[in-house]
Amino acid sequence: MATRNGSSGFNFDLVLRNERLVERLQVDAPKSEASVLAKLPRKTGTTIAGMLFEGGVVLGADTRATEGNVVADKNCSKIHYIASNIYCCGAGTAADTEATTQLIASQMELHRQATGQALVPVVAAMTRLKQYLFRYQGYISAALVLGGVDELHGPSLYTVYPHGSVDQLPYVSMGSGSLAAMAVFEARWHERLSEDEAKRLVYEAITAGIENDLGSGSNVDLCVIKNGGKSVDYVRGYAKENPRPYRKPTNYTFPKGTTPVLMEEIRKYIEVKRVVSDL
Amino acid sequence: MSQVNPLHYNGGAIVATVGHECVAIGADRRFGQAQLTLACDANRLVRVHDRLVLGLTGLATDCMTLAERVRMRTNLYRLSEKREPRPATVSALVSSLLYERRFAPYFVEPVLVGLSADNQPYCCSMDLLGTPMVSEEFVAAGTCAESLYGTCETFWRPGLDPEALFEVTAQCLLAALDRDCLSGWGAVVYVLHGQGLTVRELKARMD
Amino acid sequence: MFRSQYDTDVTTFSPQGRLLQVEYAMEAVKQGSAVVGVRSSTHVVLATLKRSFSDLAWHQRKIVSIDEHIGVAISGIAADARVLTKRMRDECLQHRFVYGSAMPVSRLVNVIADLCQKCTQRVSRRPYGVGMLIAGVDETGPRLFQTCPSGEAYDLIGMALGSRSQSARTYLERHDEEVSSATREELIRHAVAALRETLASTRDLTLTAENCAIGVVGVGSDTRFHLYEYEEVQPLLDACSLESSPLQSASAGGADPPAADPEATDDATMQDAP
Amino acid sequence: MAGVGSGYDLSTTTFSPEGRVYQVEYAVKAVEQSGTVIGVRCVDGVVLAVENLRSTKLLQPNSLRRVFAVDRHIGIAIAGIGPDGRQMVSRARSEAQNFRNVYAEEIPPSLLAERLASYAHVYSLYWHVRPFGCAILIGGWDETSGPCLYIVEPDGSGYKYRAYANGKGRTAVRTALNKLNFDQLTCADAVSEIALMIHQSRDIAKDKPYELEMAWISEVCDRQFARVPMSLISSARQRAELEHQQMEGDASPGADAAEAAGTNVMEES
Amino acid sequence: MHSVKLVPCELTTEPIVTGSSVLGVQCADGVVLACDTLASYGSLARFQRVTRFHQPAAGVVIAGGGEYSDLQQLFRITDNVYRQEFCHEDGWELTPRALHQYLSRLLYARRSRLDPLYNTVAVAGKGRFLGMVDMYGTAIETNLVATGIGTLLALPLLRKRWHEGLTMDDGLACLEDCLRVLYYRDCRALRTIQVAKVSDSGETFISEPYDLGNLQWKVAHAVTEKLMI
Amino acid sequence: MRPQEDQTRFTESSWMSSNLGPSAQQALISHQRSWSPYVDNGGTVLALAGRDYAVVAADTRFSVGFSVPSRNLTKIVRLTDQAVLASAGMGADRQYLHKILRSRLEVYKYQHQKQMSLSAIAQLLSNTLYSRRFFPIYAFNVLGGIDDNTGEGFVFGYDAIGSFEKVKVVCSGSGQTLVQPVLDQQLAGRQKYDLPDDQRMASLSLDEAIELTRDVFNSAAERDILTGDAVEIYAVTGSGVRYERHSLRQD
Repeated sequence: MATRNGSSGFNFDLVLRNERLVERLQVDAPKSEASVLAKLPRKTGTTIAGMLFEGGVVLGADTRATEGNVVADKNCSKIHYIASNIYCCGAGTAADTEATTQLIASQMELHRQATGQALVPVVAAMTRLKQYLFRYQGYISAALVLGGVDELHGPSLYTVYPHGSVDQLPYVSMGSGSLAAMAVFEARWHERLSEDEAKRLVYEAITAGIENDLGSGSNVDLCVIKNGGKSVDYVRGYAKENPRPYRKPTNYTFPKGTTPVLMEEIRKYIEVKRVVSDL
Repeated sequence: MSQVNPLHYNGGAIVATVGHECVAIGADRRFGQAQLTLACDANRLVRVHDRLVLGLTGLATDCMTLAERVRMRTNLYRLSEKREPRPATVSALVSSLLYERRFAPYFVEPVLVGLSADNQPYCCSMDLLGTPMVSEEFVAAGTCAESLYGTCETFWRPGLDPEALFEVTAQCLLAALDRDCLSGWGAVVYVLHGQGLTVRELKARMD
Repeated sequence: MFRSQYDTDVTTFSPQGRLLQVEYAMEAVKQGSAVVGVRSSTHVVLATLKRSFSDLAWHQRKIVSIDEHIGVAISGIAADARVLTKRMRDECLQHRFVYGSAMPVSRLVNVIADLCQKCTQRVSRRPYGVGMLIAGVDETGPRLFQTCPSGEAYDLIGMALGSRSQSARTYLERHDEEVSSATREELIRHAVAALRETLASTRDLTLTAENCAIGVVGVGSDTRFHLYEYEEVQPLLDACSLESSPLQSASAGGADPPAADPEATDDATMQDAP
Repeated sequence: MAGVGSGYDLSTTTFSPEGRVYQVEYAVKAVEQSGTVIGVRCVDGVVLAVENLRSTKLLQPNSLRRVFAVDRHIGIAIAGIGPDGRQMVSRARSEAQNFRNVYAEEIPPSLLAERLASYAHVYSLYWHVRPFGCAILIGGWDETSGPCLYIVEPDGSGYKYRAYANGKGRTAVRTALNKLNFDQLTCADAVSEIALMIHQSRDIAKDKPYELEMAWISEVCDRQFARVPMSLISSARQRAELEHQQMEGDASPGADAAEAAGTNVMEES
Repeated sequence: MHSVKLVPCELTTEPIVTGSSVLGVQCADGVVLACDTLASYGSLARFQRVTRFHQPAAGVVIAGGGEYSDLQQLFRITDNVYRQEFCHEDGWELTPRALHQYLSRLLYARRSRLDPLYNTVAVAGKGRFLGMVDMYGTAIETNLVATGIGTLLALPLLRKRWHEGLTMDDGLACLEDCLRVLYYRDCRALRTIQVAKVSDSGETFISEPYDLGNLQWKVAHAVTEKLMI
Repeated sequence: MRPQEDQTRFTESSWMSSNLGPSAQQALISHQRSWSPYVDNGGTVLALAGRDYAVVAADTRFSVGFSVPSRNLTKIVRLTDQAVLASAGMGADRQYLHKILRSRLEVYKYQHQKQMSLSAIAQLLSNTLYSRRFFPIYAFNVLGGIDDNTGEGFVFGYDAIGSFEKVKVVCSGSGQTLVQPVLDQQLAGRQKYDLPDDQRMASLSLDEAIELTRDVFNSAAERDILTGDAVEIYAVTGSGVRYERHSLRQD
């Protein structure tokens, strides 16, 4: 529902305002502008990983989103739908991974209908992602692990970097916990992995990230795509090994009236024929 | 964060918590410019309709602009759909409004709470670029978000009834506000529950 | 004969190659009130006779704790002792700061010996007029050392310093086998007995809780140097006086002639810290 | 000795009319007061030995120290005033350390001797200090010339010796040292020789009981400083006492009374 | 505190020739250290057969990463410390823990003079002692040591495979696996490594540099076939 | 059919540096950055006092950037039987500070033949921190203990250069903003606006205080990535010091 005459994409109206605004605010505490704005958007420290196996691909991700050193979301989902046979894990700026994958997911659906294929080729999604990210020269900081199965090439696994470059490898990991995950892969990967072996390895890789990298934590989500892309097993919370270990046995009680109230207004719902809003 | 950050220039803090078939959202009342306090009756909580409240904190001018654009889009929605928008719909709307300005963002941290027709609570917060975070527990935004996370993490419990949810939310909000110099000066808590919407103005420190 | 010319500067050798000022400094040690140290295979005990230079005054402290595992009995000019003991404490703290473990007793003694020696080779200052019995326990077991103003240091199984300490030394030399195999209680009894030897029989001075202090350190539960004073020392003295009779007769009571023991040297300004 | 009591012998900065500095000579006298100290350079190493006089039975056996390690390949024995000697030892240790920091090699004993000599010499120049009352026997292993023995006297002079003795029994020992054949003498033999010499040099009646403290830098302990094993020392000492009694028996009494003029065994360094 | 250098001189504070990770594991019967024998000059594998181990005395071994000239200086300093102990001859033994404390004071003092030794040092000693000191002077006694990028790549693997009864041989196998992963992924790593073992009772063994062996490169042909961008 | 081109305009503004991908940003900054003598090793410390006890607690995580070289480095030192100190911030400065304080306490014991009192220790710590006013010790201290003549529990909160305050509850370190409001509400009763100030203090038993401490540390570990692994709790009472250790989240 474009409200402006036909323009779409990003809107840069406030660029100059924001620049001047930040400069004026910095008058008393001159901190480099980069660090102020860089810290604002929610970042996913993240450990994401993917691995090919005989006949399919496994994707894994942790579920922690951080704002600086504070955990904003303990169970956010980092494995995004691209198509029925393609999923994509995202690390970096949460908004970018979310929006980019949604944009390309919609393009893939249009592409599928336009070409009449039953399944979208994974390489198509990869190409759109990399071209999109390349166009924005890394400003859209989304580091993606793209996995899927199609009739064209069978199981495929790609990583797409924020600047638009792509790797195609049998096992990959991204995010701040990628080194921990990669260590697990390098230590135990071998050819012709079975599905269970691959799932186990990806689970252990993500867990290594969760335990050793402060930017990753909470649960492990796994997504297995196999037999030609027809069956997808996306398990949210495949492993929940970091519950809160202790809570005070005697609960905090706040009896009615603990908080002094100045004014109270109760507005009952009534059956309304005509919809009214006081905005 | 320091006052240099546009999100904290005018101050403000919002917390939203989920209870049993009810949801609460609390906000402070301060409007200021860095260390200066100009008003203590700022209203951050915008009622899209009686089962959906949108809280906006951050740069006051952007909050007002975003509130107006949401009002316009929801009115158009009502005209075309002839029904109230569901919470998830408004959350998607706000998210796309924010992400559209990815490279020149509104300095706003929205918090959206709603109650579906069958009283299922909906609670969501976003960062200034519109990353949706739907939570079944609680969300926080504003200058003392960290303190709010701390108090909610300790005091909140699942399955609270509207009265208990109000008390927990109020105490969490007040405890956090009392440790923050950019937010406070009064507080209000909305509780959405099956029967309606309860709005309570809290007695808070005015310093 | 020509002693008068060569005994004023510490940096002057006498024709016989002796440093008379250093020897006179050693005399200062003999003026101090008696201190005794004895060491067995498991413990080290220091026993000291405290002197008060007027009825109104408190008895002067003779045992100073240096670190958890080291204590020192001093004889001679008390003020000099204060300087040295403060330096010893700093050395122990520095060692603990750097190595995170207790300082070996012998290493501490060498530091003090070097300090004393430096004063015997320069005119700028007089030698320290104090002798010390350093008792401690470390990885090599219980150790007893003596330092002199000359910078000499001796590793001992027993020693006595101060006025009329010769009689105590004779006692210790006569009982050296018993001392080295003594248990903790026996060792304390030997120390007190040796200390009693130094009490000139004529001046009917007896060991009381007032004028006697005992320090004990050893392996096992005694690794922390413990100082018994005032009421704490009384039980130890009582225990000694009960069986003191057999020990008493054994020593021929051959105290050396009561040398005139001027009170002077020990009365250096030393404010007491009860 | 005209200088005694003439006022010319009160400071190192005063020459007597005959051109002698008496204070330094008195310092040398102080060296002769201590127990006998012997250093012997053998074919396979250097032995340093000291007769420690036990002033009291209360001393911890074998605890008296006059021989010290300076570096892994150098040891120092002190004749004379112990504390003065220890000052020289700590100076020697820092010299060795400094050399190693600069050249990453072990300091040649000759260079150490030279540096200690100049250190001691400085103390014989100024009025506000006094000369060292000790002589230093430096035994070490030089990479090129093998085992060597150097001596530093209180006046700051340094010499290289095949064997040297000082302290109480120096004259008797020096005459005995002359008789040794240094081209075949091994460290082990030297130990027993030294034990005998020290025992003979003592005047049984007058002298206090003594302990033998010996250390060597020899092939036995791969050219590093080490203490001579106590077993070796005590067996050497027993043999010495036996041999001494036999010689005492057949030789006319008072054989060693004559105060033969001690001639140090010099070697052109 | 030592007064900071008043003379306005610029002290080198960034490393030039550097050693990469050092790994260490405390086992039931002793401690094992391992690291490669590379000293990199930036990204150039400049010196490929250096030893980053040092044994100043029986029963203690130290190893370090970071600036190699500082590491050599550290080795010299530990030699001096043990030589002084030799000369003291007083029966007090500088235990591995005492050396660990000493090094932490040394590095802290240098850091406080803003003239740091740019190293992380691992200390392994008899009595199953394993400790680490970072370039700020923080002393850490732990059962697993991984310095530099090893903290990111090797520590996760070591933490997964470590257990109480681990023997030294198994421990060494663990370290070798980790060094293989480091060789794969750390571009400042080398396949020639050196190992040090210090048994509980103090026997010390420092190996000659040897090749890691059985490196897996099977993934290579998986890369070439499929690359179709 | 060519896909529609976005008319996006790039403005080469200073905005660029604020929006580079994380790795690029790191590269930009890393080689300009000269070596800093400081590093934040994270961690949270807390001290709270009751009528006759004081609780001092700290987590044991030692982190550098996003990695955790050690999960078990204590932040607490027992200075005397009645005073315990916990310090968050930089590990090396903490170890130095704790060693220095222990030495100073020994010297005090020699001079006065008794242990240093809590208030004397508080002043000593302040002086020690201020002595490094122009090269600060990067440690955020909380000191807790028993006042030796009244037997009442007290705690002291510090900044890095020694300004301190005698209070009943304080916390510091990376989890401070998370934990402090909870303690205010539960212990200091700061939200009881109707009550006068001196009646707001809750009186908790020692066990309740320890329960609260464990709970707030668990909350901190949930939300602060630099806090976790384990929490050490020292309970200082007239009769001595009780030590407890409980595990926290490891992620």
